[in-house]
Amino acid sequence: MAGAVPSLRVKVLFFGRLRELTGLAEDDGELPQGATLAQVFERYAERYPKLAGFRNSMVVSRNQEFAAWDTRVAAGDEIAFLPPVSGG
Amino acid sequence: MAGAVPSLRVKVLFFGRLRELTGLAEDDGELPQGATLAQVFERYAERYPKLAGFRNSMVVSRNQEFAAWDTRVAAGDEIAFLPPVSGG
Amino acid sequence: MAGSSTVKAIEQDKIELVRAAIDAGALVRDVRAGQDGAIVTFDGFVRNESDGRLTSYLEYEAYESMALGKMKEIAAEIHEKFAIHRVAIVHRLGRLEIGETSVFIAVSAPHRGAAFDACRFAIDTLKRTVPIWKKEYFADGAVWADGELPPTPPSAKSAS
Amino acid sequence: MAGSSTVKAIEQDKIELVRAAIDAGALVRDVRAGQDGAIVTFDGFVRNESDGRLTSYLEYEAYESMALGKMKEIAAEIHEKFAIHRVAIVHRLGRLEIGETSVFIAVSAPHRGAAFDACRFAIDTLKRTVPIWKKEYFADGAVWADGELPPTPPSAKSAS
Repeated sequence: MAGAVPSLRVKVLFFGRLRELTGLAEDDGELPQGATLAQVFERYAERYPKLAGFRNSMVVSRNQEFAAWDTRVAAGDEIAFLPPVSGG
Repeated sequence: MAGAVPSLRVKVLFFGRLRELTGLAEDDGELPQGATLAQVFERYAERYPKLAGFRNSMVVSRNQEFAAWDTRVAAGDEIAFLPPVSGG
Repeated sequence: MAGSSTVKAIEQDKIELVRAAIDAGALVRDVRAGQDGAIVTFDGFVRNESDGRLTSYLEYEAYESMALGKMKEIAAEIHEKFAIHRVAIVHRLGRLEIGETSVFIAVSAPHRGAAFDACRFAIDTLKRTVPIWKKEYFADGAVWADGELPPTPPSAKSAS
Repeated sequence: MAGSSTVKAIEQDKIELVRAAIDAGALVRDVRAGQDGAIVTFDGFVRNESDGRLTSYLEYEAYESMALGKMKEIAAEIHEKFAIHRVAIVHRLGRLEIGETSVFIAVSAPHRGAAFDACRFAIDTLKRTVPIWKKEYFADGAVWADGELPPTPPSAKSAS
Protein backbone atom coordinates (compact mmCIF):
# COMPACT_ATOMS: atom_id res chain seq x y z
CA MET A 1 0.00 0.00 0.00
CA ALA A 2 2.91 2.34 0.45
CA GLY A 3 3.98 4.01 -2.78
CA ALA A 4 2.09 6.25 -5.21
CA VAL A 5 -1.25 6.40 -3.33
CA PRO A 6 -0.93 8.19 0.01
CA SER A 7 -2.23 6.08 2.87
CA LEU A 8 -4.07 6.72 6.15
CA ARG A 9 -4.22 4.86 9.42
CA VAL A 10 -7.41 3.82 11.17
CA LYS A 11 -8.40 1.71 14.15
CA VAL A 12 -10.63 -1.27 13.33
CA LEU A 13 -12.73 -3.13 15.94
CA PHE A 14 -14.58 -6.45 15.76
CA PHE A 15 -17.34 -7.52 18.13
CA GLY A 16 -19.33 -10.62 19.04
CA ARG A 17 -19.20 -13.45 16.51
CA LEU A 18 -17.09 -11.31 14.17
CA ARG A 19 -14.43 -10.98 16.86
CA GLU A 20 -14.54 -14.73 17.45
CA LEU A 21 -14.36 -15.45 13.74
CA THR A 22 -11.31 -13.27 13.10
CA GLY A 23 -9.73 -13.82 16.49
CA LEU A 24 -9.18 -10.09 16.33
CA ALA A 25 -10.69 -7.56 18.72
CA GLU A 26 -8.77 -4.54 17.51
CA ASP A 27 -6.47 -3.89 14.58
CA ASP A 28 -4.50 -0.95 13.23
CA GLY A 29 -5.31 -0.66 9.55
CA GLU A 30 -3.51 1.24 6.84
CA LEU A 31 -5.68 2.20 3.87
CA PRO A 32 -5.37 4.15 0.64
CA GLN A 33 -6.77 7.68 0.67
CA GLY A 34 -10.40 7.67 -0.45
CA ALA A 35 -11.16 4.14 0.77
CA THR A 36 -14.77 3.45 1.76
CA LEU A 37 -15.96 1.39 4.70
CA ALA A 38 -16.97 -1.31 2.21
CA GLN A 39 -13.37 -1.44 1.01
CA VAL A 40 -12.09 -1.70 4.56
CA PHE A 41 -14.38 -4.69 5.04
CA GLU A 42 -13.23 -6.32 1.80
CA ARG A 43 -9.62 -6.09 2.99
CA TYR A 44 -10.46 -8.08 6.11
CA ALA A 45 -12.71 -10.50 4.18
CA GLU A 46 -9.70 -11.34 2.03
CA ARG A 47 -7.62 -12.01 5.12
CA TYR A 48 -10.46 -13.89 6.92
CA PRO A 49 -12.59 -15.53 4.17
CA LYS A 50 -15.34 -16.59 6.64
CA LEU A 51 -16.11 -12.91 7.23
CA ALA A 52 -17.47 -12.46 3.70
CA GLY A 53 -20.63 -14.45 4.45
CA PHE A 54 -21.57 -12.02 7.19
CA ARG A 55 -21.58 -8.92 4.99
CA ASN A 56 -25.39 -8.76 4.89
CA SER A 57 -25.93 -9.54 8.58
CA MET A 58 -23.75 -6.86 10.09
CA VAL A 59 -23.48 -3.10 10.23
CA VAL A 60 -20.50 -0.81 10.40
CA SER A 61 -19.84 2.23 12.56
CA ARG A 62 -17.44 5.11 12.02
CA ASN A 63 -16.39 7.07 15.10
CA GLN A 64 -19.17 5.43 17.12
CA GLU A 65 -22.01 6.29 14.74
CA PHE A 66 -23.67 3.76 12.46
CA ALA A 67 -22.52 4.53 8.93
CA ALA A 68 -23.35 3.75 5.30
CA TRP A 69 -20.96 1.34 3.57
CA ASP A 70 -20.00 3.93 0.97
CA THR A 71 -18.77 6.39 3.62
CA ARG A 72 -15.14 7.40 3.01
CA VAL A 73 -12.75 6.91 5.90
CA ALA A 74 -10.44 9.58 7.26
CA ALA A 75 -7.16 9.34 9.11
CA GLY A 76 -7.62 8.42 12.76
CA ASP A 77 -11.14 7.01 12.30
CA GLU A 78 -12.39 4.35 14.67
CA ILE A 79 -14.21 1.79 12.54
CA ALA A 80 -16.18 -1.12 14.02
CA PHE A 81 -17.86 -4.14 12.47
CA LEU A 82 -20.98 -5.02 14.45
CA PRO A 83 -23.16 -8.13 14.29
CA PRO A 84 -26.90 -7.83 14.99
CA VAL A 85 -27.24 -6.38 18.51
CA SER A 86 -28.85 -8.46 21.26
CA GLY A 87 -28.68 -6.42 24.43
CA GLY A 88 -31.56 -5.99 26.87
CA MET B 1 -93.95 1.46 54.40
CA ALA B 2 -95.34 -1.30 56.62
CA GLY B 3 -98.94 -2.29 55.78
CA ALA B 4 -100.43 -3.67 52.57
CA VAL B 5 -97.17 -3.81 50.55
CA PRO B 6 -94.76 -6.41 51.96
CA SER B 7 -91.36 -4.89 52.72
CA LEU B 8 -87.75 -6.03 52.55
CA ARG B 9 -84.64 -5.01 54.42
CA VAL B 10 -81.39 -3.98 52.75
CA LYS B 11 -78.04 -2.56 53.84
CA VAL B 12 -77.16 0.83 52.31
CA LEU B 13 -73.60 2.24 52.19
CA PHE B 14 -72.33 5.73 51.34
CA PHE B 15 -68.76 6.56 50.35
CA GLY B 16 -66.53 9.60 49.86
CA ARG B 17 -68.33 12.91 49.50
CA LEU B 18 -71.70 11.14 49.65
CA ARG B 19 -70.81 9.77 53.07
CA GLU B 20 -69.69 13.23 54.21
CA LEU B 21 -72.85 14.83 52.82
CA THR B 22 -75.23 12.46 54.56
CA GLY B 23 -73.09 11.93 57.63
CA LEU B 24 -74.06 8.32 57.08
CA ALA B 25 -71.61 5.52 56.30
CA GLU B 26 -74.07 2.64 56.63
CA ASP B 27 -77.84 2.42 57.05
CA ASP B 28 -80.40 -0.35 57.36
CA GLY B 29 -83.14 0.41 54.88
CA GLU B 30 -86.66 -1.00 54.67
CA LEU B 31 -88.21 -0.87 51.23
CA PRO B 32 -91.40 -2.01 49.50
CA GLN B 33 -91.18 -5.20 47.45
CA GLY B 34 -90.28 -4.39 43.85
CA ALA B 35 -88.35 -1.21 44.66
CA THR B 36 -85.58 -0.29 42.24
CA LEU B 37 -82.16 1.15 43.10
CA ALA B 38 -83.39 4.51 41.74
CA GLN B 39 -86.21 4.41 44.29
CA VAL B 40 -83.80 3.59 47.08
CA PHE B 41 -81.79 6.66 46.10
CA GLU B 42 -84.92 8.85 45.97
CA ARG B 43 -85.74 7.83 49.53
CA TYR B 44 -82.37 9.09 50.75
CA ALA B 45 -82.52 12.20 48.53
CA GLU B 46 -85.76 13.12 50.31
CA ARG B 47 -84.10 12.70 53.68
CA TYR B 48 -80.84 14.46 52.55
CA PRO B 49 -81.84 17.00 49.87
CA LYS B 50 -78.23 17.81 48.95
CA LEU B 51 -77.87 14.22 47.67
CA ALA B 52 -80.25 14.87 44.76
CA GLY B 53 -77.74 17.05 42.93
CA PHE B 54 -75.25 14.16 42.78
CA ARG B 55 -77.58 11.74 41.02
CA ASN B 56 -75.74 12.15 37.68
CA SER B 57 -72.24 12.08 39.13
CA MET B 58 -72.44 8.82 41.00
CA VAL B 59 -73.00 5.14 40.39
CA VAL B 60 -74.71 2.48 42.44
CA SER B 61 -73.67 -1.04 43.27
CA ARG B 62 -75.73 -4.02 44.34
CA ASN B 63 -73.92 -6.79 46.18
CA GLN B 64 -70.56 -5.31 45.16
CA GLU B 65 -71.30 -5.17 41.44
CA PHE B 66 -72.01 -1.95 39.58
CA ALA B 67 -75.73 -1.98 38.73
CA ALA B 68 -78.26 -0.21 36.51
CA TRP B 69 -80.58 2.18 38.34
CA ASP B 70 -83.67 0.21 37.30
CA THR B 71 -82.39 -2.97 38.97
CA ARG B 72 -84.90 -4.31 41.54
CA VAL B 73 -83.57 -4.92 45.03
CA ALA B 74 -83.98 -8.15 46.95
CA ALA B 75 -84.05 -8.82 50.67
CA GLY B 76 -80.57 -8.77 52.21
CA ASP B 77 -78.99 -6.81 49.35
CA GLU B 78 -75.95 -4.66 50.05
CA ILE B 79 -76.46 -1.41 48.14
CA ALA B 80 -73.78 1.30 47.88
CA PHE B 81 -73.79 4.81 46.46
CA LEU B 82 -70.41 5.59 44.93
CA PRO B 83 -68.99 8.93 43.78
CA PRO B 84 -66.53 8.98 40.84
CA VAL B 85 -63.61 6.77 41.83
CA SER B 86 -60.15 8.31 42.28
CA GLY B 87 -57.84 5.52 43.41
CA GLY B 88 -54.41 4.92 41.99
CA MET C 1 -53.71 -20.60 28.40
CA ALA C 2 -55.27 -23.71 29.93
CA GLY C 3 -57.75 -23.32 32.77
CA SER C 4 -55.56 -25.04 35.34
CA SER C 5 -52.52 -22.88 34.59
CA THR C 6 -54.67 -19.74 34.85
CA VAL C 7 -55.97 -20.79 38.24
CA LYS C 8 -52.48 -21.59 39.40
CA ALA C 9 -51.20 -18.22 38.20
CA ILE C 10 -53.98 -16.37 40.02
CA GLU C 11 -53.22 -18.22 43.26
CA GLN C 12 -49.66 -16.91 43.04
CA ASP C 13 -50.82 -13.33 42.49
CA LYS C 14 -50.69 -10.83 45.33
CA ILE C 15 -53.79 -8.60 45.42
CA GLU C 16 -54.05 -6.51 48.57
CA LEU C 17 -55.32 -3.38 50.29
CA VAL C 18 -52.88 -2.28 52.99
CA ARG C 19 -52.55 0.53 55.51
CA ALA C 20 -48.77 0.44 55.97
CA ALA C 21 -46.01 1.44 53.53
CA ILE C 22 -45.90 -0.69 50.38
CA ASP C 23 -42.68 -2.71 49.98
CA ALA C 24 -42.15 -2.57 46.21
CA GLY C 25 -38.97 -4.67 46.31
CA ALA C 26 -40.76 -7.54 48.04
CA LEU C 27 -43.60 -7.45 45.49
CA VAL C 28 -41.16 -7.56 42.59
CA ARG C 29 -39.51 -10.61 44.18
CA ASP C 30 -42.98 -12.19 44.54
CA VAL C 31 -43.68 -12.03 40.80
CA ARG C 32 -40.17 -12.97 39.63
CA ALA C 33 -39.57 -16.50 38.36
CA GLY C 34 -37.03 -18.34 36.22
CA GLN C 35 -39.30 -18.80 33.22
CA ASP C 36 -39.78 -15.01 32.96
CA GLY C 37 -37.50 -12.49 31.36
CA ALA C 38 -39.32 -9.24 31.98
CA ILE C 39 -41.01 -7.40 34.83
CA VAL C 40 -42.80 -4.11 34.31
CA THR C 41 -43.85 -2.14 37.36
CA PHE C 42 -46.02 0.89 37.93
CA ASP C 43 -45.47 2.92 41.08
CA GLY C 44 -48.06 5.64 41.76
CA PHE C 45 -47.09 8.00 44.56
CA VAL C 46 -48.26 11.23 46.16
CA ARG C 47 -47.31 14.36 44.21
CA ASN C 48 -46.42 17.54 46.07
CA GLU C 49 -48.97 19.55 44.13
CA SER C 50 -52.42 19.25 42.57
CA ASP C 51 -53.55 21.77 39.95
CA GLY C 52 -50.88 24.17 41.16
CA ARG C 53 -51.79 23.95 44.87
CA LEU C 54 -49.25 22.54 47.31
CA THR C 55 -50.52 19.28 48.77
CA SER C 56 -50.01 18.57 52.49
CA TYR C 57 -51.08 14.95 52.48
CA LEU C 58 -53.75 12.61 51.10
CA GLU C 59 -56.30 10.27 52.55
CA TYR C 60 -57.58 7.24 50.66
CA GLU C 61 -60.74 5.38 51.57
CA ALA C 62 -62.27 2.38 49.85
CA TYR C 63 -65.34 0.20 49.70
CA GLU C 64 -62.88 -2.42 50.80
CA SER C 65 -64.57 -5.73 50.02
CA MET C 66 -65.75 -4.53 46.60
CA ALA C 67 -62.41 -2.85 45.82
CA LEU C 68 -60.54 -6.06 46.55
CA GLY C 69 -63.00 -7.97 44.37
CA LYS C 70 -62.51 -5.54 41.49
CA MET C 71 -58.72 -5.70 41.85
CA LYS C 72 -58.90 -9.50 41.63
CA GLU C 73 -61.08 -9.18 38.54
CA ILE C 74 -58.40 -6.98 36.96
CA ALA C 75 -55.73 -9.59 37.71
CA ALA C 76 -57.92 -12.34 36.22
CA GLU C 77 -58.61 -10.21 33.15
CA ILE C 78 -54.96 -9.49 32.41
CA HIS C 79 -54.09 -13.18 32.81
CA GLU C 80 -56.73 -13.87 30.17
CA LYS C 81 -55.80 -11.05 27.79
CA PHE C 82 -51.98 -11.14 27.93
CA ALA C 83 -49.30 -13.84 28.02
CA ILE C 84 -48.10 -12.93 31.51
CA HIS C 85 -46.94 -14.99 34.45
CA ARG C 86 -47.61 -13.33 37.81
CA VAL C 87 -49.23 -10.14 39.04
CA ALA C 88 -49.04 -8.02 42.17
CA ILE C 89 -51.57 -5.20 42.67
CA VAL C 90 -51.44 -3.44 46.02
CA HIS C 91 -53.25 -0.23 47.01
CA ARG C 92 -52.65 1.61 50.24
CA LEU C 93 -55.45 3.26 52.27
CA GLY C 94 -55.49 5.88 55.04
CA ARG C 95 -53.24 8.90 55.33
CA LEU C 96 -50.31 9.17 52.87
CA GLU C 97 -47.54 11.75 52.90
CA ILE C 98 -45.88 13.34 49.85
CA GLY C 99 -43.77 10.82 47.94
CA GLU C 100 -45.38 7.75 49.50
CA THR C 101 -46.61 5.01 47.17
CA SER C 102 -50.39 4.72 46.94
CA VAL C 103 -50.51 1.94 44.37
CA PHE C 104 -47.93 -0.54 43.10
CA ILE C 105 -48.39 -2.99 40.26
CA ALA C 106 -45.84 -5.54 39.08
CA VAL C 107 -46.32 -7.92 36.16
CA SER C 108 -43.88 -10.63 35.10
CA ALA C 109 -43.90 -12.26 31.68
CA PRO C 110 -41.61 -14.21 29.37
CA HIS C 111 -41.62 -11.25 26.95
CA ARG C 112 -41.73 -7.52 27.55
CA GLY C 113 -44.65 -6.56 25.31
CA ALA C 114 -47.17 -8.53 27.36
CA ALA C 115 -45.75 -7.19 30.63
CA PHE C 116 -46.05 -3.56 29.46
CA ASP C 117 -49.54 -4.02 28.03
CA ALA C 118 -50.84 -5.86 31.10
CA CYS C 119 -49.35 -3.41 33.61
CA ARG C 120 -50.81 -0.44 31.80
CA PHE C 121 -54.19 -2.11 31.36
CA ALA C 122 -54.20 -2.90 35.09
CA ILE C 123 -53.57 0.66 36.30
CA ASP C 124 -55.90 2.20 33.70
CA THR C 125 -58.68 -0.19 34.70
CA LEU C 126 -58.03 0.25 38.42
CA LYS C 127 -58.44 3.99 38.09
CA ARG C 128 -61.78 3.59 36.30
CA THR C 129 -63.40 0.73 38.16
CA VAL C 130 -62.05 0.17 41.67
CA PRO C 131 -64.11 1.91 44.39
CA ILE C 132 -61.34 3.89 46.09
CA TRP C 133 -61.49 7.61 46.81
CA LYS C 134 -58.77 10.16 47.42
CA LYS C 135 -59.15 13.30 49.51
CA GLU C 136 -56.47 15.95 49.02
CA TYR C 137 -55.48 18.06 52.00
CA PHE C 138 -53.98 21.51 51.43
CA ALA C 139 -52.82 24.12 53.92
CA ASP C 140 -56.22 25.82 53.60
CA GLY C 141 -58.66 22.97 53.26
CA ALA C 142 -59.41 19.66 51.63
CA VAL C 143 -61.17 18.43 48.50
CA TRP C 144 -62.22 15.09 47.10
CA ALA C 145 -60.17 14.47 43.97
CA ASP C 146 -61.95 14.55 40.64
CA GLY C 147 -62.54 10.99 39.65
CA GLU C 148 -64.01 8.79 36.97
CA LEU C 149 -67.48 7.28 36.90
CA PRO C 150 -67.13 3.52 36.54
CA PRO C 151 -69.01 2.03 33.58
CA THR C 152 -72.33 0.49 34.64
CA PRO C 153 -74.80 -1.77 32.88
CA PRO C 154 -77.27 0.42 30.93
CA SER C 155 -80.46 -1.23 32.13
CA ALA C 156 -81.41 -4.19 34.25
CA LYS C 157 -84.27 -4.94 31.83
CA SER C 158 -82.07 -5.41 28.79
CA ALA C 159 -79.63 -7.46 30.87
CA SER C 160 -82.24 -10.00 32.07
CA MET D 1 -39.60 21.67 27.45
CA ALA D 2 -37.08 24.52 27.54
CA GLY D 3 -33.45 23.81 26.69
CA SER D 4 -32.18 24.52 30.17
CA SER D 5 -34.70 22.23 31.88
CA THR D 6 -33.88 19.44 29.41
CA VAL D 7 -30.19 19.77 30.14
CA LYS D 8 -30.87 19.77 33.85
CA ALA D 9 -33.03 16.69 33.55
CA ILE D 10 -30.37 14.87 31.58
CA GLU D 11 -27.72 15.71 34.15
CA GLN D 12 -29.88 14.00 36.76
CA ASP D 13 -30.26 10.90 34.63
CA LYS D 14 -28.29 7.76 35.42
CA ILE D 15 -26.96 6.04 32.30
CA GLU D 16 -24.46 3.29 33.03
CA LEU D 17 -22.79 0.09 31.96
CA VAL D 18 -21.89 -2.00 35.01
CA ARG D 19 -20.28 -5.35 35.78
CA ALA D 20 -21.81 -5.91 39.23
CA ALA D 21 -25.43 -6.69 40.18
CA ILE D 22 -27.88 -3.88 39.35
CA ASP D 23 -29.55 -2.33 42.42
CA ALA D 24 -33.04 -1.61 41.08
CA GLY D 25 -34.27 -0.07 44.34
CA ALA D 26 -31.47 2.50 44.33
CA LEU D 27 -32.21 3.45 40.71
CA VAL D 28 -35.89 3.93 41.47
CA ARG D 29 -34.94 6.22 44.37
CA ASP D 30 -32.66 8.15 41.98
CA VAL D 31 -35.49 9.01 39.61
CA ARG D 32 -38.14 9.69 42.28
CA ALA D 33 -39.02 13.31 43.07
CA GLY D 34 -41.85 15.24 44.70
CA GLN D 35 -43.21 16.73 41.49
CA ASP D 36 -43.72 13.26 40.02
CA GLY D 37 -46.60 10.91 40.58
CA ALA D 38 -45.60 7.89 38.53
CA ILE D 39 -42.60 5.68 37.95
CA VAL D 40 -42.60 2.90 35.39
CA THR D 41 -39.76 0.41 35.43
CA PHE D 42 -38.61 -2.32 33.08
CA ASP D 43 -36.49 -5.13 34.51
CA GLY D 44 -35.02 -7.52 31.97
CA PHE D 45 -33.46 -10.61 33.48
CA VAL D 46 -31.96 -13.91 32.44
CA ARG D 47 -34.53 -16.58 31.56
CA ASN D 48 -33.89 -20.21 32.40
CA GLU D 49 -34.51 -21.29 28.82
CA SER D 50 -34.09 -20.14 25.25
CA ASP D 51 -36.11 -21.76 22.45
CA GLY D 52 -36.76 -24.72 24.70
CA ARG D 53 -33.11 -25.31 25.67
CA LEU D 54 -32.12 -24.90 29.32
CA THR D 55 -29.76 -21.98 29.72
CA SER D 56 -26.76 -22.29 32.06
CA TYR D 57 -25.71 -18.63 32.04
CA LEU D 58 -25.18 -15.69 29.70
CA GLU D 59 -22.33 -13.42 28.79
CA TYR D 60 -22.83 -9.87 27.59
CA GLU D 61 -20.21 -7.87 25.78
CA ALA D 62 -20.46 -4.32 24.44
CA TYR D 63 -18.72 -1.76 22.30
CA GLU D 64 -18.67 0.13 25.56
CA SER D 65 -18.01 3.74 24.57
CA MET D 66 -20.50 3.61 21.68
CA ALA D 67 -23.08 1.70 23.74
CA LEU D 68 -22.96 4.33 26.47
CA GLY D 69 -23.30 7.05 23.84
CA LYS D 70 -26.34 5.34 22.31
CA MET D 71 -27.93 4.87 25.75
CA LYS D 72 -27.48 8.59 26.43
CA GLU D 73 -29.06 9.37 23.04
CA ILE D 74 -32.06 7.26 24.05
CA ALA D 75 -32.40 9.20 27.32
CA ALA D 76 -32.18 12.51 25.44
CA GLU D 77 -34.73 11.32 22.90
CA ILE D 78 -37.33 10.28 25.49
CA HIS D 79 -36.90 13.60 27.31
CA GLU D 80 -37.70 15.27 24.01
CA LYS D 81 -40.60 13.03 23.02
CA PHE D 82 -42.40 12.53 26.33
CA ALA D 83 -43.29 14.70 29.34
CA ILE D 84 -41.06 12.82 31.75
CA HIS D 85 -38.82 13.87 34.60
CA ARG D 86 -35.86 11.57 35.20
CA VAL D 87 -34.47 8.43 33.59
CA ALA D 88 -32.21 5.60 34.67
CA ILE D 89 -30.91 3.15 32.07
CA VAL D 90 -28.37 0.62 33.30
CA HIS D 91 -27.08 -2.42 31.43
CA ARG D 92 -24.89 -5.08 32.96
CA LEU D 93 -21.99 -6.75 31.13
CA GLY D 94 -20.01 -9.93 31.75
CA ARG D 95 -21.33 -13.24 33.05
CA LEU D 96 -24.93 -13.30 34.31
CA GLU D 97 -26.66 -16.19 36.05
CA ILE D 98 -30.33 -17.20 35.63
CA GLY D 99 -32.66 -14.63 37.19
CA GLU D 100 -30.10 -11.83 37.29
CA THR D 101 -31.07 -8.45 35.84
CA SER D 102 -29.30 -7.58 32.59
CA VAL D 103 -31.03 -4.26 31.99
CA PHE D 104 -33.05 -1.95 34.22
CA ILE D 105 -34.89 1.16 33.10
CA ALA D 106 -36.81 3.53 35.36
CA VAL D 107 -38.71 6.61 34.20
CA SER D 108 -40.45 9.12 36.44
CA ALA D 109 -43.12 11.53 35.25
CA PRO D 110 -45.95 13.64 36.60
CA HIS D 111 -48.42 11.40 34.74
CA ARG D 112 -48.39 7.71 34.00
CA GLY D 113 -48.97 7.76 30.25
CA ALA D 114 -45.68 9.48 29.53
CA ALA D 115 -43.80 7.19 31.93
CA PHE D 116 -45.17 4.05 30.23
CA ASP D 117 -44.56 5.35 26.72
CA ALA D 118 -41.03 6.53 27.48
CA CYS D 119 -39.98 3.35 29.32
CA ARG D 120 -41.22 1.17 26.50
CA PHE D 121 -39.65 3.35 23.82
CA ALA D 122 -36.36 3.19 25.75
CA ILE D 123 -36.15 -0.60 25.95
CA ASP D 124 -37.42 -1.11 22.38
CA THR D 125 -34.81 1.34 21.08
CA LEU D 126 -32.03 -0.09 23.25
CA LYS D 127 -32.65 -3.54 21.83
CA ARG D 128 -32.43 -2.24 18.26
CA THR D 129 -29.62 0.29 18.46
CA VAL D 130 -27.23 -0.23 21.36
CA PRO D 131 -24.12 -2.28 20.45
CA ILE D 132 -24.35 -4.99 23.10
CA TRP D 133 -24.20 -8.72 22.37
CA LYS D 134 -25.42 -11.70 24.34
CA LYS D 135 -23.91 -15.17 24.20
CA GLU D 136 -26.05 -17.96 25.60
CA TYR D 137 -24.32 -20.87 27.31
CA PHE D 138 -26.04 -24.24 27.46
CA ALA D 139 -24.91 -27.55 28.95
CA ASP D 140 -23.71 -28.61 25.48
CA GLY D 141 -22.35 -25.43 23.98
CA ALA D 142 -22.89 -21.75 23.40
CA VAL D 143 -24.48 -19.54 20.75
CA TRP D 144 -24.63 -15.84 20.02
CA ALA D 145 -28.24 -14.77 20.48
CA ASP D 146 -30.20 -13.76 17.42
CA GLY D 147 -30.26 -10.01 17.35
CA GLU D 148 -31.47 -7.06 15.38
CA LEU D 149 -29.56 -5.08 12.78
CA PRO D 150 -29.49 -1.43 13.84
CA PRO D 151 -30.86 0.98 11.25
CA THR D 152 -28.07 2.68 9.29
CA PRO D 153 -27.97 5.63 6.91
CA PRO D 154 -28.70 4.37 3.36
CA SER D 155 -25.81 6.11 1.63
CA ALA D 156 -23.10 8.57 2.52
CA LYS D 157 -23.62 10.27 -0.84
CA SER D 158 -27.27 11.15 -0.27
CA ALA D 159 -26.44 12.26 3.28
CA SER D 160 -23.73 14.74 2.24
